[in-house]
Amino acid sequence: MEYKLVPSICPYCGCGCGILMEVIEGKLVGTLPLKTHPINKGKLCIKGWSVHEFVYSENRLRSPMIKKGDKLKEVEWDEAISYAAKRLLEIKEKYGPSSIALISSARCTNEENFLMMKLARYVLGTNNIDHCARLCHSASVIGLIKTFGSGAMTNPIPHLEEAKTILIFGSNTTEAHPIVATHILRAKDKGANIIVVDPRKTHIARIATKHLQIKIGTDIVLINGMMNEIIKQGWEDKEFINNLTEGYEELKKTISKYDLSYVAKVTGVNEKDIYETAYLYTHQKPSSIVYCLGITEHHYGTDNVISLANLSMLTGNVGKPSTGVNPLRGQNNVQGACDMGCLPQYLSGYQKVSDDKAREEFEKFWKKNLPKEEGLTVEEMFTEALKGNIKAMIIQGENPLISDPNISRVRKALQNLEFLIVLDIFFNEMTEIADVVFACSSFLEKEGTFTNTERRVQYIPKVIEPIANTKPDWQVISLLGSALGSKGFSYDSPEEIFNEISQLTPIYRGISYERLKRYPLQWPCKTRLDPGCEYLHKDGFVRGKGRFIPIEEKEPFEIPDEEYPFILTTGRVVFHYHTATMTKNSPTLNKELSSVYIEINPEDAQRLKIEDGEKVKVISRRGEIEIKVRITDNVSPGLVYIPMHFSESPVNVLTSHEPLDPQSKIPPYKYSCVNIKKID
Amino acid sequence: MKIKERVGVFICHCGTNIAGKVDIKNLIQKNSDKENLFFFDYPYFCSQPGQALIKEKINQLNLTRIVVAACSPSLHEKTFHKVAQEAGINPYLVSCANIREQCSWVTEDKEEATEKAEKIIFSHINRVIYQEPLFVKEVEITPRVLVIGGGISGIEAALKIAHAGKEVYLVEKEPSIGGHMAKLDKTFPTLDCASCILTPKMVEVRENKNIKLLTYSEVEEVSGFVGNFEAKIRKKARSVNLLKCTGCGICINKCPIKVDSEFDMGLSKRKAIYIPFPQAVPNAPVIDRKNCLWFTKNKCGLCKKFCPFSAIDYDMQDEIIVEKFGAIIVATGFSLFDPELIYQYGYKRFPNVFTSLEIERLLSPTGPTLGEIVLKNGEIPKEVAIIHCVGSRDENYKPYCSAICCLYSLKLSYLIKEKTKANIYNFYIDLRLTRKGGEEFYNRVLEEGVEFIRGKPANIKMQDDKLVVECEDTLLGKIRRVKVDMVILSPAICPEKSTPFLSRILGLSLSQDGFFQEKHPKLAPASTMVEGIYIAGCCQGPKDIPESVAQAGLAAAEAISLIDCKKIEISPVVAEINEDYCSGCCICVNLCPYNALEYDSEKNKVKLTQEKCFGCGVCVSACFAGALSLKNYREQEILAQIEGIL
Amino acid sequence: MEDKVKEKIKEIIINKEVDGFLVLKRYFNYVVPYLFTEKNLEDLEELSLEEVKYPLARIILKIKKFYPDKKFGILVRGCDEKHLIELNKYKKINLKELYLLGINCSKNLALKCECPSPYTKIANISFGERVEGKNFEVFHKDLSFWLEKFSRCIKCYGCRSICPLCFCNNCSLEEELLVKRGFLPVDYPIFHLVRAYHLAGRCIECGLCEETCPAEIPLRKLYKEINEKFYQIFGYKPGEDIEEKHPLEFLEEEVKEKYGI
Amino acid sequence: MKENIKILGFLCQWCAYQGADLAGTSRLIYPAEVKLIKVPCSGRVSAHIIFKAFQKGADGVFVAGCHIGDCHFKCGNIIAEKRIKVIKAILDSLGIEPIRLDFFFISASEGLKFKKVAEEFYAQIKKMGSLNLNHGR
Repeated sequence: MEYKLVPSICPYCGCGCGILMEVIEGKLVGTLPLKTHPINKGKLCIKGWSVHEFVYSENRLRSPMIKKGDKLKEVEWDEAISYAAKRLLEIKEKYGPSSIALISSARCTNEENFLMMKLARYVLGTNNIDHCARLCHSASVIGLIKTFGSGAMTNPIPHLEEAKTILIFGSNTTEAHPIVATHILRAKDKGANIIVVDPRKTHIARIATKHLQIKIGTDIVLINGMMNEIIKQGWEDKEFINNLTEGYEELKKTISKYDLSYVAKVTGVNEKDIYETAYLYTHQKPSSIVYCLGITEHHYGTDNVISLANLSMLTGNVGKPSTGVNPLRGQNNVQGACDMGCLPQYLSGYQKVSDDKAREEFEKFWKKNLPKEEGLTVEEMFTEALKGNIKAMIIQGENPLISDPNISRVRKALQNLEFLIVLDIFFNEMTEIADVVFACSSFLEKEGTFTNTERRVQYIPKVIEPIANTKPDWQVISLLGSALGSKGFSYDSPEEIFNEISQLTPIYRGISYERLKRYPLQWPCKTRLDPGCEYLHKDGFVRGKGRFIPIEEKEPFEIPDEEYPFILTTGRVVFHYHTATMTKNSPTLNKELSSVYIEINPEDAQRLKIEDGEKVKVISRRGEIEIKVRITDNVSPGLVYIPMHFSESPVNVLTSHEPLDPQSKIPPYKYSCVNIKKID
Repeated sequence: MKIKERVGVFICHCGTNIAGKVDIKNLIQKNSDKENLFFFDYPYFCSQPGQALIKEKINQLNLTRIVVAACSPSLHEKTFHKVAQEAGINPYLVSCANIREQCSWVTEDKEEATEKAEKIIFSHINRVIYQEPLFVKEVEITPRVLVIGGGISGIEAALKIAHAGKEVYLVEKEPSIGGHMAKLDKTFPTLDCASCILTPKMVEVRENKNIKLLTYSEVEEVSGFVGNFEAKIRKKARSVNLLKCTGCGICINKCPIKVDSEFDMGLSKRKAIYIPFPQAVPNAPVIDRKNCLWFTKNKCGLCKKFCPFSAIDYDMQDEIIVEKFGAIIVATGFSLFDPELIYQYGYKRFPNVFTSLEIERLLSPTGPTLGEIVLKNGEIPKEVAIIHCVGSRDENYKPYCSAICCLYSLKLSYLIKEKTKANIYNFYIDLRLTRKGGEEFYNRVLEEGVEFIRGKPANIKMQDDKLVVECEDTLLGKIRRVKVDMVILSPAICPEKSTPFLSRILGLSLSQDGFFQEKHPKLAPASTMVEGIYIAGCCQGPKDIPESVAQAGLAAAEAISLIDCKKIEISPVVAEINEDYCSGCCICVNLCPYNALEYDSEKNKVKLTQEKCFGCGVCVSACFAGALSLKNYREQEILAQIEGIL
Repeated sequence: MEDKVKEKIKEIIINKEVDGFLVLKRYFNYVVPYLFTEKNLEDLEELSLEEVKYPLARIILKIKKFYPDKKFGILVRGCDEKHLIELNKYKKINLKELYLLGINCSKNLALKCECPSPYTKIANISFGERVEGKNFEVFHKDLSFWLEKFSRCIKCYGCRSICPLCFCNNCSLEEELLVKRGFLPVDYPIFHLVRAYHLAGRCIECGLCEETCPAEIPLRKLYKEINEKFYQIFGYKPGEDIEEKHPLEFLEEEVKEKYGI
Repeated sequence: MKENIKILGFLCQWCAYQGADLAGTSRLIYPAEVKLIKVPCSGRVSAHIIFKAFQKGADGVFVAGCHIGDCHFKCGNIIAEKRIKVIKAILDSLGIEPIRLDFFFISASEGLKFKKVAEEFYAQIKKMGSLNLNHGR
């Protein structure tokens, strides 16, 4: 007879909530919140409460498979590994290392992401490694490194409680980061002003103190307008600007033409609200900015992020408690994946691949020369695959056939490959077209560490034995690495991998399993005694001086016309998570919401004579889908919204993969033009 | 809202009753574009052509749901159910919207009436979509009737049923049938002797092969439902073998024990082995095991020794009989109010204060004094007072009038006057002589010189061995003190002692005054709320013999008609339980007024007997988990109806 | 006090009075509920009586379902005991088969929880001296206050998932016509009204729901006020005495008598 | 309609509903805002149903059952009355005036009483004004 509650970290969003897995006789039976965890303090969203439900789903991958003819056949591990290694070596010989690309999973542990990076650079000799951060917060990483010097969330989540004003840009917080919303609501209960800037009347917008229902994609104009007003009124923090920043004069010149009336006309927000928001942001201090994909997923996402950085530096609202510019990272370990260097231009710890001194550290440690020039980003990988330059891909825990824009293009690219390896825990669209499928164990079946959105590295223990014939990802990659002839993959526990990480990554140097088991640590944590860094830029910016980069207003890449009169935007729903591979297989979540819908404004619905619950056809320049209608005033006339989670009518058939943001190569998810037709 | 079902909405003009206020044409026109919704109107849908139109539309447009917006469902719901059935749709897929009594007739302004009618119609459209087909269930009926209580009502009912060729079980608690009527001497107003009219019926009961007579027996448990009752009857051991006993009486006079005879109200003695009264049916003795020496001290045994036919059997045990019945008739009679409770009247304190039933025994030729009216000291009384309404029409005791005391008091006055020539004073509040021939009897008694004093005696005192009745004569307006030798009290008729127990095991409800509650005072006086259980005689309320016999006949008729239709339809509007949702918390079990729900401990679930369920829905609204739902009134149906009407 | 408790539990397990004991145990930096059996007696060193609140009654119910014929002991504070008393009324658990080891709460925990009776009453044994609880006066708010709070609800069902008294196999909150599914904000106030009704006269005000609500809705204060009014109407308090029945769950004797039930 | 107050009544089919019908046959006028739903017994009206009525915009809800003693199902009205008391306590705790919910005893022969109940209840709620629980949702 055995019953135990094992603490772990929720595998879904970036909040990194503490959960307790109920285990009876080695079998998962339930999930409880961890009452004493610093972030969620015993609270969970609906996904948190049903973490145990997906583990025993019959759609779980049970053993490795190789595609024979057009059917996947279950094989033993050694056969699958050796076959995969043989084919990879052939392709590497024939087309060279840069013909192989890897996509790591932001849902796997830091150790596993590090091994994927090591497999790419150390074994295969290519920098073609990227992951889904590209599609969500790569703009934040690039934008904040350019302005502050560090691309991560500046202040921790609990700091939000003490903020007097919180500006929420493009974040459906109660649905995408529910426990972050809890801290915001606590601040509201203490009298803070919560101002939401979002084209949609999301749930957080309805419960905030003020909602600026901005026209989609005009954030830069609004922010420049606010900054201009602040300077005109003399509310800027002059002392902060002079001592800690540079480039203020050019900024002042560029934004001078954004006066209130112009900004009101472009953004559709009335002047009084803009003035009031600027006033509150500068007077009700400390003020904090929280933002999500509504800012980053545009083809000028990085500029949006830079504008937010400008606004915070202009008013001295950064580098202090309860302030800062806080990107809410989507995945449970997307921050960790970035930290581990699964980015084409960065080694682990944001050390540039092209920076010889940093790269030599790695080469000295691994005793092998590493490729110098930057690799391909996710979208570039598919473009190159279409051209035939990429022959083989290894995709770990990712479903581009749902989550990447312009799905038909992605499908053609993947079919154009000679060899595709997929590591996942569930059957999904990717396992159908893969040549080799590695059945991996879920986060409850292996030990490791996650890093949540506020740079907090947290330890997760092994709760249950791997189910059926699955193996943890780090063992799979190690086997593959050794099979590819490399000697650097003989680890027998994730702790060993982590020790190698902390040696090679300055911001993780002080972190170890022994410390993590006692309490989580926020990087940068330089030494064994370093208590971790609660908030960044405490005494001066990481890059020395904060840099103002003036940003001009941007034009959308396609304008609504008669053929495609509506603007479509996408986003999340609290009941499901990303491509819903796990949440669709959790009965409680699937019962709550099992089919997708398109939100249409009542006036538009009336005009098109569409009834609530009716199925309509939605067409864009990239493709078309049929989808059920939900008439609601969440969206303003001319704007429609489809959540991203559902495979039966994936919204990303409609979205466009280009133009990419020049700096961070992020595709413009949040904006595409579509048309809606009744089905007779 | 997208509707999947094809719903036909039939709006009735009802001449001008509805059309006068509700603008039906515009209402139909406004909703003509709705998908799967078909509106029709007609002056009188309840009429033959109206019904034909509905049937035609059903077939023509193969509709799956029907809403009839017309008068109150209590008028024509059944009609429209039949119409749907004939058109091939399950009758419970019809919903009647009441837009006459609850809309057009009660609203002044036309526009308001139309808008209200539209809301009501759409609430029923929402509802009908969620309605599910229901099927009437049929249950076999056991062709056998159980009659509880062997008084005149029980006997009458049993005989009527037996004559109709049905099998009857007549269960009587006392050793013999006959009940209270057997104790009476004469009956008013015709003064014919009670036992002369009762004994032939008792004999007929014994002779009739359709009647299985179980005396000295009590019903202990009843379960099941209409047509399928199951009763557990305990036949107490008589210690006398009825087949062998010839009723010769040797055992009785050999028996050394003498105790008060209950039959003679304690005024005379009887042996430990006794026959209650000469005309007893069955005419066989019974051993009173509480007083018989053999059972108390294991001595004597004379009766067995002297019985020529060895009919005495000491080790006879109680016998439990379990039998199935189609209907049950309760005829358990009444009990007399105990006058001792009214201290002032001195019953039991003074020797010569009698109850009317005791006087009946004195008057009876088989009584303790063989018909002589004598005082306790044997003398013939010269002054007799009869006090009416003892305990009746009195808010301290019984608020109701016991109906028969006035008439039988006159009878007693007449008989006593005839026997003793004594002066008789009747103390009354109001003389209620409603029975046929009552007024003439009153005049005859007046002629005999019986005096009537209008005033309820305050108290009775003893003065030099005479009884003084003090009362205020409301006609003369002064206090009178009347000296009498004997006082006769007419106690109130009260519910029989076993009534609460029987109401519990049969599930019958009681009226305010403790008698069994009839289904409807005027239209169904012999039926009860429980299908298949009927009541007759004083157990339903005070009444005289003719009324009891009439009610017994009605109860018998009801039972016979129930049994004759062989099968009975159980209404489909009953609860149903979803086993997976039920978590065995039993909140519902203690709320069911019909004990249709029990807890099943191994499965840790609640079990529902649908046949016992009357469809009140109290359990459904108490169940949080939605495990219980009431057909035709399911939670979704009502919630959808609310959505439509607001 | 911790050592005395450790000794007691070891003693009970060793002489087989119970097969398993549910207590709190240190797990690195956290304190979590844990089931001690004779197989893991050595872990008893890690036993902790730190004042953190977990739904122990709900956990023992789940364990009982997996091991119906085993006997268990459980560490109970005032609120856990009241949970078990209520659950006993609904045949979910049989108190006679359960060994209750009572721990009386400290002063500041009693104040933090605003608990009127921070001690156990029917526990087999209890440790720690009794502190007199304070009856906190009810805080009444108007409709706009509650509508604003309910509008924040993100439908995590946490209030239902953590409450030991929410033992239904199917929850009426999932009835589509009552509360639309797949929408935020949730249909309010009906979602919260339905749950408030289910707990009226049953909730023992332990505060677990308020602590687990991501929308910071003061549920415990609402349920306390309802219980207060419930007591004024029926003179009944939940969680006090096993024999007492909830007024809406039975028919009075004279009603049964009158109607032959 | 005027400042459209909405009232919803749940009537037990054996007594109150017949009473309402009787009010109809005797042409006793009462405000059109009062709308009625038939239920088998007042005991069938669960708290869920009453809350749904308020959620869907009812400003006043009443349940009408048989007089104590002549409930067709013996004691449905007794249980219903207790439930209404509990629901009123809950509404009160939320700051909703408890008199927006009420329980009336109306027998099959009390058509006039039904009309009076409907009118007085409507007037009382109208004085309080509409509840607008889901303002704009």
